[in-house]
Amino acid sequence: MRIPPLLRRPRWVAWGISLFLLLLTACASPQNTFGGQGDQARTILGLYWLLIGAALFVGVSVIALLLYAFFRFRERPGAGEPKEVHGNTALEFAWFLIPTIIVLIVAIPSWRTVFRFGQAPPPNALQVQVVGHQWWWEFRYLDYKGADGNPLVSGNELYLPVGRPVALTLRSADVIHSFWVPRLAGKADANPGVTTRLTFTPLETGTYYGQCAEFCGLSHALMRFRVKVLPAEEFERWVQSRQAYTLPPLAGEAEKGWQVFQARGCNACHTIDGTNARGIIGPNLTGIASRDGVAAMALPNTPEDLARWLRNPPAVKAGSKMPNLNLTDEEISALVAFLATLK
Amino acid sequence: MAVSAGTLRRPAEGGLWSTVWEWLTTVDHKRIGLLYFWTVLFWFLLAGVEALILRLQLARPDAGVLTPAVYNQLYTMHGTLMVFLVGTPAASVFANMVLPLMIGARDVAFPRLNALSYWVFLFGGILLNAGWLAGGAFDVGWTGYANMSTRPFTQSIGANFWVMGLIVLGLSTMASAFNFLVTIINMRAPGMTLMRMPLMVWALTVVFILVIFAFPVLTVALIFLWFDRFYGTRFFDVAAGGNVFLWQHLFWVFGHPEVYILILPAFGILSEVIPTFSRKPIFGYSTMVLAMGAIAFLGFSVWAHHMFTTGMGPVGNFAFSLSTMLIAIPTGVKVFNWLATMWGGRIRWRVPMLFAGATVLLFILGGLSGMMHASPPIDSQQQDTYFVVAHFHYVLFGGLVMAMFAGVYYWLPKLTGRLLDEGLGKWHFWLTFIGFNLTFFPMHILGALGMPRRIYTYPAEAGWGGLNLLITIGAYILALGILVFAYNLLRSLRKGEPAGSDPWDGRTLEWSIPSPPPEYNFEEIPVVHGRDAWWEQKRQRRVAPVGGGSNGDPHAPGEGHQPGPGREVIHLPKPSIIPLVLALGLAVAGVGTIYHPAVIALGLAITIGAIVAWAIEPPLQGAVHSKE
Amino acid sequence: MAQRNETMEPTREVHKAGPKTCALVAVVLAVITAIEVGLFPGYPLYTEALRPVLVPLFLLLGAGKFALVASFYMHLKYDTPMFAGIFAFGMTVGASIVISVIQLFRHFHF
Amino acid sequence: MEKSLTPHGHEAVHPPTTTGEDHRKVLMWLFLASDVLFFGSLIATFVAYAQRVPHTPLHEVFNIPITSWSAFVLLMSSVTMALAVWSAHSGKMGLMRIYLLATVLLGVHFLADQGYEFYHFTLDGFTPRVNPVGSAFFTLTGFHGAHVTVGVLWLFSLFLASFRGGITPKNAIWVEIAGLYWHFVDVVWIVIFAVVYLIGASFY
Repeated sequence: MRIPPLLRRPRWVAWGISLFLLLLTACASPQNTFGGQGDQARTILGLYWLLIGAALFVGVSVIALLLYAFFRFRERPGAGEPKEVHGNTALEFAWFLIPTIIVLIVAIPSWRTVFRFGQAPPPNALQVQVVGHQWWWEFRYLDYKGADGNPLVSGNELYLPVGRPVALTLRSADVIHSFWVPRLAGKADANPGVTTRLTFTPLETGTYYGQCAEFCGLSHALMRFRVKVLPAEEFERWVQSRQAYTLPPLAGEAEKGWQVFQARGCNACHTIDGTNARGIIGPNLTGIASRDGVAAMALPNTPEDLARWLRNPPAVKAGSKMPNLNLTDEEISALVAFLATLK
Repeated sequence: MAVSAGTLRRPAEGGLWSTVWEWLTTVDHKRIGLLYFWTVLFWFLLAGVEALILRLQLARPDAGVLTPAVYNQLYTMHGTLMVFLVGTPAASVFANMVLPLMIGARDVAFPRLNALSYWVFLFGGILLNAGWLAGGAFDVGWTGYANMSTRPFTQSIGANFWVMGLIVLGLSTMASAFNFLVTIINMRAPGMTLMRMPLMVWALTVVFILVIFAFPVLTVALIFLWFDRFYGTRFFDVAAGGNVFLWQHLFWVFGHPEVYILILPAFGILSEVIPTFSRKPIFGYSTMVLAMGAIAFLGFSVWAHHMFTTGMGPVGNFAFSLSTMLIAIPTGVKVFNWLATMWGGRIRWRVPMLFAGATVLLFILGGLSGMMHASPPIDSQQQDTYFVVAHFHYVLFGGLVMAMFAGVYYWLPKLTGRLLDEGLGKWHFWLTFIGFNLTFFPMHILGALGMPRRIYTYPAEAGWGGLNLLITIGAYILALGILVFAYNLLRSLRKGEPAGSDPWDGRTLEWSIPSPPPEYNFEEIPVVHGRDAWWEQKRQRRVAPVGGGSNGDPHAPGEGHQPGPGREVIHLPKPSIIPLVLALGLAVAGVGTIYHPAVIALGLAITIGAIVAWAIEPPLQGAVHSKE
Repeated sequence: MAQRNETMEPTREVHKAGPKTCALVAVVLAVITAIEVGLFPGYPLYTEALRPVLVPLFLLLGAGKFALVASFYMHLKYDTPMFAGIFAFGMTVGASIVISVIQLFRHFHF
Repeated sequence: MEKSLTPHGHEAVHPPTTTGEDHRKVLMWLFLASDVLFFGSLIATFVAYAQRVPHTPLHEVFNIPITSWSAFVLLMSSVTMALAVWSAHSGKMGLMRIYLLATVLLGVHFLADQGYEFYHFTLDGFTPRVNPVGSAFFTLTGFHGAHVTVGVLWLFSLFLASFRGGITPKNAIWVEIAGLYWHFVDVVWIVIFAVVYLIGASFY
């Protein structure tokens, strides 16, 4: 086979390969839409390839025609006057027919999917209420009551059993947010005053990245969350541990931290299950030590970053409702030690 | 008062002040067109600079170039400026520059109203941007979604300026649309039936029809927001039963026709430039007109495709997906017709044609990605991501702005009498084309990798860093191209090659008169016998353009320029300062709503005074060149 | 929009809608208004049986008045069809949007 | 064929045009078509909220007899307006002045009714701030009232101008386009009366 002239130049080949590699590394992005680890995301992906295929076909052929015409009919010296063609009914009808066919090819599977996604959730679905706040997420597991009789609540991390459908009902406490875990499902807006639904089944265990997708104010970029899909029995264990949650035995720094937590009024905004901390303005802190990040994943969950957050929350996350309490260094390190015990 | 048969660039008789006064009081559509052009160019550059600053912040993960507050203001104002101060007035820019010339009219139907449109546009633009100076611009995105744009969530004064600025700008846009629609309906040269109008005129007709039906809806949405912010009404107060979808519906009922308001002038420009430089008539004129009509009509039925993820349910999503996909059909028809126009032609690779060809190419790509989000399931993965950002930049920059460049290289010489430089134009073209694709193509991939739009920062672990760096580099290459364009423009004013009346061997009536045209445009109103009226005249009757051939000197108007004895009497509209005063009154009243009722009263007093003066002032001045 | 090749002098419009027509239309308008008010719940023409059709009835009567004023007083009946076309286009777009928005809110957004 | 594009003097105010219609009349019709969308959006908002939001019961707030009277008054002002246009075209300047003045007075009567109505609604606790339905009602009817006010001022200025020779049978077009505007404001009220008052108070 004849090698095209372009590929005979090693420099171009090198460029091409590095560009391809760049794309590949980019696909390692944990939040990409090509994962298909949820049934909804997988269905969308199938549709996606169809549309990308159709778009590539149309795009490549029409652009090839365009470039051909542009070069082939370029003015050359001595060229005669072109023929005055005003139109051609058959061709113009073809222009109309071609897009119609292509539209039908992509439209029909799209619409079938629309109605499939619109079906009522199956009766065995896990019911979870999602509440968006500026700028963090609250997840309420309506099927599981905690010790106090209220549903279990987690902040910024959603725990799900693998293989079981989950029916999310989404709301917002303030402005419009959008719940999006690209590898599991398409996004759904969380609106104030109105409930929306999203139903999907996680198909593989793992940790999935999610992020608010609807601009919601100053720190919209830092409204991230994780979905942890666990094996069924592990999920059950998590539920049981949360239902029977009490503070672990505290000593030393951690004990001091619990005192600071109460003395500085942290409990006015935050809940820790099984204690007198019942605040509901901020995220529930039960199990914070095992989370991937703090402040809606604005920072990684390390002692240093947690300390940085406690020292001045609005400096980390502009507009944060958590005020700067002017904690002393001792108070901060005590709190960090205390929070590290909340596994 | 007798006015000399001057041109746009005639030397000022009374020095600088008199020149300034002439421009402030002008009611000549060509001058107003130039005012629009320079103003739009200024806003375009400002919005571009805003984008370049944004790109610095996004070049690296976890960058600290901008605070989130400043970032949000910058991206909001970038979008608002590009849509309302660059894209929307594009129709007014080109309509003022060439529409009356193309239909063989001496001016627009209401010259003073035309001047008013411009001055209101200018003051509205200033009002819109005044937030920067008054303590912070608007920061909710150009869509201004309620309830976030209401006072409990956005206290900034920039929001007030944004609301008032857009209301005022809407008045300007609508006034311009009414004026040009009357002009098109009522001032065509004898013989120019609707189906003989140049396609540019058709495109603008459709744009103005869309404007007069879409902008009132936006105005109502803005009034609700204004009342909520200032007077305590409850339209968007969720606690009182208000609903956040009300804003979204009203905004997009306006917003989607607005998309066609933005893109149709580009279609018009392409439909003039491509035939001229292919030396062939447009292929399928009637289907082109039909397609534009279909796009306009369907354009009003697709708005909720911006709301697929809001939870409308399958029926709503299906209905709006259906109407959206239908739009692909007339759009496809247009693209194929442009291709067929080029086919078998003799394509001159001059700068306007390069831009026109690139526009078709980029618009195809933008249209195809648009087709993807017409599918609601796919949209649920693409909505509010960089994929959408890529899509609308392909249609609005790749489509509209590139076409505007084509239009400027093509028509600006008609008004200034001087061509833009071809060599610089090619630099401009290639830098822009390469920079554009480097900037916006990777955004498709970023969106597919899950990067939401409107975020001021992202973590390194997200894996978006490399592509973002590439985009930022592309953005600066693009900016370089725009700089070359700006230089080319300024250079052409002084040193540009004289254009002559028909530099491109054009097809439509504007090329039959000198460049720049006399104030009254046409010595004698032409009689039209078919499409491409000027081309036909040149072919059949071997007529030379008035004022010399294609290389004629614009400063030495030929014999045909002077009225001979017994020529008709032309009455010109009288220059007037009242439109400027009236616009000022409106702007003052707008500022008053933000600061103090007394200022509203002052503004209204100026406005009413101006209206009374307007009614009393005689609209016409004496004969121009009746031969004594 | 009318397609004429030559520019034209406007037509004189003296004969349009004279006092007699005006008065006749006024009487009809007054009667329809009286019926409308009479149909209001608790007023003489109203019965419970009418309740299901009350909305279309009010809309129909209103539309009748609308059409009378538009065609006679606004001269749409006499003037060039272009004006009727412009107005009808606005009414069509407007009515479709109003109905769609109302229906969307009725079924989806609460 | 008339050669000049624009009239020679202020006498000939009918320039020859492509369609034979006066520019100003075309403009007015385009404006009215556009205004349909303005009022359409306001009405859609009112109905969208009235049908679903729990709000002040409209049948307890509205005073149908008074509103019916004012709707009738506005309707009759359309009759006098149509007669004013006819008189202007027929050259009956005296009659035209009488009809214009009658229209103005009926318009003012309507506005006074609306003021009275607004005042009583507020006393009953139905205000623009009470809930979205109140906001939508007052915004809709308020903007209609603003249109009527503009119309009243316009017609009154025509009435004054007619004494100074500003209105002649030749430029009766001024009365005609003011009339178009006035009738439009009237038909909008026909819709508001049916949709907001009659249907609104029957069902909400």
